[in-house]
Amino acid sequence: MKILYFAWLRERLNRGEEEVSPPPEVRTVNDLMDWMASNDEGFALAFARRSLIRGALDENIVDHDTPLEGAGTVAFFPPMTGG
Amino acid sequence: MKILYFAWLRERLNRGEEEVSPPPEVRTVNDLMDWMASNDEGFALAFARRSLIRGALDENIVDHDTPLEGAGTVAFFPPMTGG
Amino acid sequence: MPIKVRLQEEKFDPGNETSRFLDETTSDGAAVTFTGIVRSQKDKPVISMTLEHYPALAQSQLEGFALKAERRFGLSRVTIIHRHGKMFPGEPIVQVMTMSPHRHAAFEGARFIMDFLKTDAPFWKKEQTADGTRWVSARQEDDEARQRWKQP
Amino acid sequence: MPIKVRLQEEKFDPGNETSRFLDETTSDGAAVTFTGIVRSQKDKPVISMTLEHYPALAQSQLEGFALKAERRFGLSRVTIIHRHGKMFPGEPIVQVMTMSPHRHAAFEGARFIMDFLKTDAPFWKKEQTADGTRWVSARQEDDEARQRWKQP
Repeated sequence: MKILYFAWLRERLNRGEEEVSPPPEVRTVNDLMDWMASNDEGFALAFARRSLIRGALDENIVDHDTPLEGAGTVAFFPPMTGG
Repeated sequence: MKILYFAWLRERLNRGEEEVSPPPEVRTVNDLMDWMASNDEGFALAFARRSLIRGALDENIVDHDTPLEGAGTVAFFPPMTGG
Repeated sequence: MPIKVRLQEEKFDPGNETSRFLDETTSDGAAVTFTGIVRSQKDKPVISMTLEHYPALAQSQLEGFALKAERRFGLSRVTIIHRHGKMFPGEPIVQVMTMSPHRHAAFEGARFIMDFLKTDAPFWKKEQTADGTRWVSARQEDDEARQRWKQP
Repeated sequence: MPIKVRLQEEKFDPGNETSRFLDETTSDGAAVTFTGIVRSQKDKPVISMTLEHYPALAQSQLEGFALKAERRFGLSRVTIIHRHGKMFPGEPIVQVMTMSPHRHAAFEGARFIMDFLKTDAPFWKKEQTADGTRWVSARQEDDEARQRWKQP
């Protein structure tokens, strides 16, 4: 599974993407964030305020409780500020 | 006093403007229409449905009960359809 | 005063007018352009359209709408262009352009001006079709649109 | 499908884009163009702005907003242009153009698209000022503007 990071999340983590292989008990977007945070202090800090994090699965914006269901790409990013 | 006519009012009356000298008892826009209609059958027909007529005094759109108060130019026209 | 009102018989180019309007600023964030175009529908083709107008009153009414919109919505600039005389399907009739630091103000200002322009600016449309000519009727829904702005 | 979405790094000319958009039609009566411009305020001058984006998601989100607007308001055509990368005050960031037989639909469609674009299109602004760089914060009022469209 590929994870993408954007904007200040990307800067804080110091990477724009990475490959991860979460265990089967990681079922939802929230589970994925918990699992990443438990393995990586930098991730835990950057993702401390979950209300500021938005997620997308295979180019669809989703809520945090959405099941991953074999998604190939997960993206995390802050609230959007385009236009 | 000059009167201007526009659009289908102008066409029905077959004139775009005329000079008139109403007597002093003609005080309002409505009075002017009544006075014109009493002297001119064509005018009476064209102005039969007063709700379709709008008036302006010296380039200000006004209600029919507005006093003429020495206006130099009165304009009559149908509901507007610009834009 | 950053308000411009132009009444003209000549065709204008909506894109060029937009460029000119935008080129005058660097500090504002949002611009809205409304362009009204002569319509021709398949079921009743319009050959041409003639707009009669009352020049002095048209100028003062449009300036008044622009000024009211500027104050009410906090616009930094307004330009209104309105044609009169003969025009053909696909040609622009009217263009209203508003500029503001915020997009809602720019949108609201342009709508406000168009809603008043439709009912309270002295222009009258006459359509030429294969069946002859006819004066276009005022539309009830245009009166209702203007009325909305009078509610508190 | 009369929907066009363009993401690009290059500057675009809002007037030229308006002309191109309008030149494609003769049958519709109302066109609205919204242009968003990089702002710089006197009290906090912006030297430049960099927009990061998520290309595939941006394309699909903007196409989705355009399609929803087209259906909801009865638009005949929609074009959205959004830039990414580095840009400077006075330059256009985004342009949304809508076409419809009726002006209310054209206005509502453009507002709808802009309101969703502000909160749900994956772009992130970073401002460069004399004091350094900072990510622009999302604004509560943009969330509220989008929320309005969800009420029945």
